[in-house]
Amino acid sequence: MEQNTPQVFQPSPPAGKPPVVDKQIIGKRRSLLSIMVAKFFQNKLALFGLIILSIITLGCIFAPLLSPHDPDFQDLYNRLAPPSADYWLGTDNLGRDLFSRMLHGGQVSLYVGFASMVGAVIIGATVGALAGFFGGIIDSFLMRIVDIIISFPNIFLLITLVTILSPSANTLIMVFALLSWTSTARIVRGEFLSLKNREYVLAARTIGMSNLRVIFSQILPNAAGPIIVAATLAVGSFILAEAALSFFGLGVQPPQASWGNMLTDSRSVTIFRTAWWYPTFPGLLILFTVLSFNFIGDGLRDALDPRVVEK
Amino acid sequence: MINYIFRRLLMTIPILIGISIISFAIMYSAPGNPAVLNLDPSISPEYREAEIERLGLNDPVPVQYMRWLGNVAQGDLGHSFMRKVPVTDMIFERLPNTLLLMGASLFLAAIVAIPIGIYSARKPYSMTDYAGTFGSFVGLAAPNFWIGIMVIMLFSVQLGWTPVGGVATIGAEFSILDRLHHLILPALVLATADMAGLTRYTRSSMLEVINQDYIRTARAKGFREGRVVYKHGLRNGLIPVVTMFGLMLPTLIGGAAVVETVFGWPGIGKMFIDATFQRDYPVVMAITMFGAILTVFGNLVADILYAILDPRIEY
Amino acid sequence: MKIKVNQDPLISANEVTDEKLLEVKGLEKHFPIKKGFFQRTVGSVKAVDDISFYVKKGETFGLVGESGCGKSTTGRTLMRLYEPTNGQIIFDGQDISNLKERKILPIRKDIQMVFQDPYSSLNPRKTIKTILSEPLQVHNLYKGKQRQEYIEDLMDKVGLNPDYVDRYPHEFSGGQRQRIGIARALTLNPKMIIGDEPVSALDVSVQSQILNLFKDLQGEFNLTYLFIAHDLGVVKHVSDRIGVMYLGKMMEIASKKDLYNEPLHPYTQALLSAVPRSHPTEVKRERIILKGEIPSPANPPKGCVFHTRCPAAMDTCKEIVPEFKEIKPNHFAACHLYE
Amino acid sequence: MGAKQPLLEVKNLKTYFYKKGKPLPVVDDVSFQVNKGETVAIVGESGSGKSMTTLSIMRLVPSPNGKTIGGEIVFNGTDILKQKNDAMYKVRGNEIGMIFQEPMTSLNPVFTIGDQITETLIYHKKISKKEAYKVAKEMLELVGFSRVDQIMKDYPHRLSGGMRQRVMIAMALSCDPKLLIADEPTTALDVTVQAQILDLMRELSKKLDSAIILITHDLGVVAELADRVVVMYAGQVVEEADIIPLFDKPLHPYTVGLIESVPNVDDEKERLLSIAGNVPTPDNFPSGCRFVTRCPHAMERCTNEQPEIREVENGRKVRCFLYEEGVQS
Amino acid sequence: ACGNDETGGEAEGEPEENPEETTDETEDEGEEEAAVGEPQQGGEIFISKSGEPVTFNPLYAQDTASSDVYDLIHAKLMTTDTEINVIPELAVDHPEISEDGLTYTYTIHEGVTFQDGEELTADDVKFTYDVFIHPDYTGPRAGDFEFLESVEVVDPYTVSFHLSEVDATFETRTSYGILPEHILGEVPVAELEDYTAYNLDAPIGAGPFKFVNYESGQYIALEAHPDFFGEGPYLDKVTFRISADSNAELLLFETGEVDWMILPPTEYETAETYDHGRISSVQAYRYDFIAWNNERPLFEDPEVRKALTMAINRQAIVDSIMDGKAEVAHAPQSPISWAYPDSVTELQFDPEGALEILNGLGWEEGSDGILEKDGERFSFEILSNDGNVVRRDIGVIVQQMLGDIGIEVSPRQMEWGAYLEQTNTPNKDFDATISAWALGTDPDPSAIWHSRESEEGLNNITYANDRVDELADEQKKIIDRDERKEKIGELLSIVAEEQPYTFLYYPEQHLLINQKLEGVTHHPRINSYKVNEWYLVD
Ligand SMILES: Nc1ncnc2c1ncn2[C@@H]1O[C@H](COP(=O)(O)OP(=O)(O)OP(=O)(O)O)[C@@H](O)[C@H]1O
Ligand SMILES: Nc1ncnc2c1ncn2[C@@H]1O[C@H](COP(=O)(O)OP(=O)(O)OP(=O)(O)O)[C@@H](O)[C@H]1O
Ligand SMILES: [Mg+2]
Ligand SMILES: [Mg+2]
Repeated sequence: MEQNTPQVFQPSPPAGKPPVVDKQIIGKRRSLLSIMVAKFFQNKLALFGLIILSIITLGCIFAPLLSPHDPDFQDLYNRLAPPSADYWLGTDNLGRDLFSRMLHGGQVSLYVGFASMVGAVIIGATVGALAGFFGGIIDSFLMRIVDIIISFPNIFLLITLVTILSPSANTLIMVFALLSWTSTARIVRGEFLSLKNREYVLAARTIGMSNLRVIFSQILPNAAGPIIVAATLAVGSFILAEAALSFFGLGVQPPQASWGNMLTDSRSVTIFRTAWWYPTFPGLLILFTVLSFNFIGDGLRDALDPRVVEK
Repeated sequence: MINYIFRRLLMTIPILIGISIISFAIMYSAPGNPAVLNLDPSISPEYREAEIERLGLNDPVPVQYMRWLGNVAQGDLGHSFMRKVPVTDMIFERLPNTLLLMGASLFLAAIVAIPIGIYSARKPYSMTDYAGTFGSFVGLAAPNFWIGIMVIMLFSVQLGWTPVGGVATIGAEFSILDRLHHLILPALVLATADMAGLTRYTRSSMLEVINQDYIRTARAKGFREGRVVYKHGLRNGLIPVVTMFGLMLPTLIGGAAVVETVFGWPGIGKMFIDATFQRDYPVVMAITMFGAILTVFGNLVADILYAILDPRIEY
Repeated sequence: MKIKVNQDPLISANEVTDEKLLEVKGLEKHFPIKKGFFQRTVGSVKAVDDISFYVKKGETFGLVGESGCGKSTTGRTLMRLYEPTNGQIIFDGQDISNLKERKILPIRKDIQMVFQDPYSSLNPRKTIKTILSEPLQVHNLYKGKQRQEYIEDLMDKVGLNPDYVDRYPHEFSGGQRQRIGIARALTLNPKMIIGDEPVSALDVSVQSQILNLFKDLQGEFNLTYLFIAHDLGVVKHVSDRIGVMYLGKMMEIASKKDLYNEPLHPYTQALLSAVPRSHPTEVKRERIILKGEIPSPANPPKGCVFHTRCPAAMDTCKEIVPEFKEIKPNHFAACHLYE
Repeated sequence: MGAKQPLLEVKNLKTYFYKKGKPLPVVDDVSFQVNKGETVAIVGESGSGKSMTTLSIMRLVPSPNGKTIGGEIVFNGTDILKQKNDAMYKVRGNEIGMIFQEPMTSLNPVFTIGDQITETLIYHKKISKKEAYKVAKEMLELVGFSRVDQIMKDYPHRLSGGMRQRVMIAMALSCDPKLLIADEPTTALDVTVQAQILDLMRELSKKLDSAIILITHDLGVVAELADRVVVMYAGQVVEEADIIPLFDKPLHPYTVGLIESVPNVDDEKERLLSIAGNVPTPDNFPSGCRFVTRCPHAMERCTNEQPEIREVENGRKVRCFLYEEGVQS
Repeated sequence: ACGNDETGGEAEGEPEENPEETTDETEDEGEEEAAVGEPQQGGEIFISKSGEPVTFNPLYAQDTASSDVYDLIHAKLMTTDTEINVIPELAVDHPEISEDGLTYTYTIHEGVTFQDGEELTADDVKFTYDVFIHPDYTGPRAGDFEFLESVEVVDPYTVSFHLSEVDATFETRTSYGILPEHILGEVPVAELEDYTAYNLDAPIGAGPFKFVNYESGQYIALEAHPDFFGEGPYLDKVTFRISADSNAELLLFETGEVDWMILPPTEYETAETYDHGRISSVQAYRYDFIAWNNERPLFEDPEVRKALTMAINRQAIVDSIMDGKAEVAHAPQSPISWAYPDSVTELQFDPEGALEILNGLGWEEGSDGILEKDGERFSFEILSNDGNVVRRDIGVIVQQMLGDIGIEVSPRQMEWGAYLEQTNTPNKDFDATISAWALGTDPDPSAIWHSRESEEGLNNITYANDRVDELADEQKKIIDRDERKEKIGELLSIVAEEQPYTFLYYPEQHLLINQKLEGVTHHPRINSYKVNEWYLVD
């Protein structure tokens, strides 16, 4: 056998100096981020969502600069005025400029959406991480709490809690966060259950890393994809929830505008018929914002899918 | 299996007790006294005192809770503070309506969402897929009450196809057709959000299944695409979808409250909202507990369905 | 401090001494089986059940066995990634089986692990630099520029271009990733490396690169290996002594020559006979086809765990657990045939 | 194995994947032939295009990204690539059976073993359920099951990997295919189980006289089973030979490396030979010889020019400039 | 008492009618009826209804959702006309009042039958009123009959009420539906409240319509009582249709599914476009106001309160929010009422004047533009209940108007239950509220303005004026209407002068009625008023 082999191969050089073998690398140089960004931008709907949302968000952030009117100024003799050069999107039932109110209301709606999301994600991620990582009694205990919370008809807790705490943007945020961390917790727990046995986590433990560091520096970043996706979708759902609570008079309180209470205020057959702009614009704004969040979430789901990167 | 179900049911008891304690505590810490709320303000203070005493509201909350719990254990949900009739009667009067609405909406969601989801998964990133995605997200993004008013204005008022509200034509003989006629719009509106969720869910579940090895096996066995997708794929793809139904139940209750209000549908959702505002504690407690049971039950059904549909799960 | 470089590279690999670096006595690892809502323990998986062996300083001890027989669990328990249920692990003269979490830290420096899956053993969100500097960070070794140099040196040693230090794992091939995994195991300058099937996932041509690298590094860093694999060819190639596991138990331990030339245990014999020939003209080995399936470790057979599939099973095998003992000099087996 | 009647001829097969419009030549100009009753092994490293070649034969290349864009696949006298889709439904599972690498996931988890085997039979052979049931039981016995009635009612998750792989074989063979494609049928299995399966396949191929295309990267498996070997590298066939000459005297430098780098139980090598570097990926193939980056014999020419595959000995083909003038014995 | 009825928080209130105030659009049903001619027999109508009734027993109900229905079922001794004068119904005439004012004797119509055919006699009247004074009575009305000692059947058609003290309001209290003794006579009084067999399932009275059935959340069906003692009823069937939402009500009217509804002012414009409907408007028997918590230092001084009123452009509020469909109010009584004083102080919108007053009191503009005095800023919170769009908007407008003279107002809405708890006695924890009183049949103002009512009663702003207390006590004992009016008038004038409330306006109530439905009298307080006179035309 030896003889049959053409002596074309040098055995690797003897020990002591392993050669630098791999001059070339797999594929082109692309960072994780650039892959994700590229994947995200491939998704037309996600891109569309991002653009729309950016416009809306910027509009709301710069509301004080962009608003042609004081959002609270009542032009009582120009109530429910149709869109005009002065009032671009018309006025509401107290003669306030709809466009200005929409921008300012957006600040509130987006604030409620984002802040609730941040709260829910922080609680959810922490609980989920602890439950998933440590398992056992800690897991059982935390998951029972989750069971209890999700078994409540949400609307009950929403209404009673908001009443107890009296409705305001911050109350809503607190209540939303307190009620909706459970889904994030479940997602994170699931991720942790699967990630904690990944070999790189074991490897981190073999080098003597502390549990806390393993959780936060090794596992959590890899669970980020689903968390981000859930978070994105949650922002939209909170904006909708604020609108739904407004329907029961428990949303953000006037004169503070929010898209939800604007939409609720316009809930009258007469306004629908004679001042279509009043329900239509806030409605469309909610629609487009939530839609954008969903599209973006969907796009992120694909873009952040770890399988795309790992294999 | 029976054993498992039994154990799961047993496990729900502490959860339900936990829920009842928390609800009770939250409810009683809400400002507003039911006795005051429901009385004509010109009523004499003596009467108001007597009423508060009669409703047992002067006792410490734990005492009230234990009394409530004791009564519930004997099947007595108490009397409504507001309407003075037994809560059980009130709920059973309305429950069928809510269940009908929820059932119809689940059904609608399923028959619309699942085919769209499957189609989207078969042709991902096609025009139809995008249209389905877009459509379902619009359903998800539009507030229920807004859609509600829109469809009433369009279908009931403008086109005159459906009644404006209610469960049945008043005074008419009971007829299934009449019921359906009243049911269609509210069920549709209630279904929008779930439809959207379900479409997305079906799509991703089916997409995942379609990339499985056993689908490749089925193709390699020479089966036509239809058989591959609908026989070999669907059964697997629908397992998580079907179980989602169980989990959708509780969220429907919240939506039902809005839809019932908009459509004048006499169900417990609307009653629940009213009771909350009126601090009609026995009613609120009863419906909360009902919702919790429905949720726990939904979870249980989801798990059982899972086990039935997926032979890999064994108890 | 530079990496210790073997002064004379030509004195290659195994300077096997008689000193036992690692000794395992009666090690057991049972996983509880939890069931239902209450998470009651209804039984246990005896993943590792009373095994004993030792590894001498500088040698390579191979561990083979079929899937699920407890090889990985053994490796991980030795690393104290799992708490041992029973038994002693004596490393470098110290019993580490009951050490408190904090006391293990210094030991972790001395035993490192290389994992099977080159894809999941590297954190996809960290650059090579981070992956390699984490151990140093945890143990507070080297700083700044020194650390950088150390890492680059290490990469060079395992045959990776140090220029790639800022790249992410997904930018490397399987073989290259496994080199990174090896480099990570080497950062702390361990005395012993446990390789849990480190080449099973690699293509043959790459596998040989890595096997060679293992050999080279052993000489250079004076390493002791516990090498886990299911490929008998690979195990034979790298090991000095080999242990054969079946269903959580050690069946046989011998030097590789003894084991391959005269396997004592019927299971080892069957295992060896199942290896496909390496050349088509080779005379076909007489196959010992094992009947039946591997029993579940949750419910292992009574007596000798192999008796359900053993071609030479006797009545005693069904009842009495055979003792694991030295049958020939330095050749251990657990089988009633040799009583 | 008497007269060599070609059953399947693959000629200049090209299957490309398209990524953002850019073609990736994952199977590039592959030709080989399978005769009746013969076992042909395709070996090569991961990603070399082995599976794609066979999926092209089945016309199951994942669309719309993958596409067979050229060549011919003549099976039983007709070019499969020119046939209508409908005709393929009769070929797949019926005339060509296929087994996949992953026994754990290749069976549908929600149907019983019996359902899955009989479904194919009823579908292709148009026989009654009862008959199909009988045939299925026979097939299961054939692949070595003892409690067949029990197995028929079981779901896949209750079977071990080896058992599932045997079920897959039974299923693939149930319609008496003329050709069985086995894509790494033993890779996921333990040696003892692998030995069982290999024995089984050998026996069955004799008994049923089906031709087999065996895909593997394990040369041991090849040595056990194959009559002829096709070596693939980076989407191309680099060498094709009968089994014994190939092992005795591999020609292509890649084949040489492949054979020499395997540690085996029988001989003692202090060091293994190894091929430096990695398999290039399809988006990164060298423009000349695809092995050039790793070849110890690489010449100037190899970088610039693609060698053609040519016959250098009787029935032996190699794609390398070293053998342009034939092999010096 | 000033039967204040602060229901549900919606600006629904109780309607009334005032011929002088009738606005242009208003079609006065009373007049029109005569013009059209003979009422026709037969037909069915649907009345839209937003609340769920609690009981059909008038002795226990306290909500309009219930009384709207049982007003059709039960007949009562007295009722009121559209000018809130007490008029006889079952009684043949006003009662005979004894010299000492302690005995009221009523004669009732003969041949009146309950809907089950039994005759209604003085025994039934006695039975009904005995329940109120029975010690076991659990209903809310015991207080109304504090001075009723006994009821005596003089003969089958004559009944006397004996009082222990003179009570000028007593006649108005004899307007509770008469219960049938032959059905309820055996039921212990203690159990009467929960006796659903009668209260919900089968109420029987002597009113024009007979109860048929009630589907919770859906409808209450009634049919004609052919032997009704008065005029009519002309309609065969009346069905109350329960809706949850005012949009739905309007749309139901639009599609012809209801024939009669209370029209929210916000939908007025739409209703005007309906060919098949007409709008009837009257000034509702209520007034809307901003209450200043007199206990808070900011509002202690009547001058300050006056200034606040002057700074609020109430006409603008009426013109904008109420679309002009209300009248600015100046006193805590409806102009419709006979008790309304002949003259009251009317404060006009005068922000400069207001500022002057405030400056005079030491309130000066601070650095941030807000008025300051002794380092304290003129800043307060104004509460209203959520769900009430009008009050919310008023809050916002007031914020802007007072902001113009340097007063900082933060409007806040609260959920109804929480709002009541916080603002009512005994908590009284608020600066100001926007609210409304629906007025009772009797103009007695003491329940709101007497200082003793600030502990547990309705005087949650802790208004205290000795003269007012005195007048409140006196007027109660004066049976003569003119004399009584004088006392009440003086009281109201003092209150109007001191402005413990800023009286906002008297809103109009609108009804939307199907063109085919005739004979409807739009009563400012009673929704189901004289339904027996309603009839359909083709
Ligand atoms: N964390 C765990 N919990 C419960 N059971 C476990 C766990 N880890 C391993 N096991 C079980 O222990 C047994 C031994 O597993 P182990 O992973 O050690 O086998 P192995 O020899 O490494 O197999 P392979 O060759 O497949 O890697 C198996 O039956 C496995 O299912
Ligand atoms: N769906 C796909 N999209 C894009 N590229 C693909 C796809 N499937 C396979 N490829 C590429 O085609 C090439 C050939 O793949 P193939 O599966 O035929 O390799 P293989 O030889 O079977 O490898 P293995 O031994 O790993 O199974 C690989 O480079 C792979 O990356
Ligand atoms: Mg393992
Ligand atoms: Mg393959």
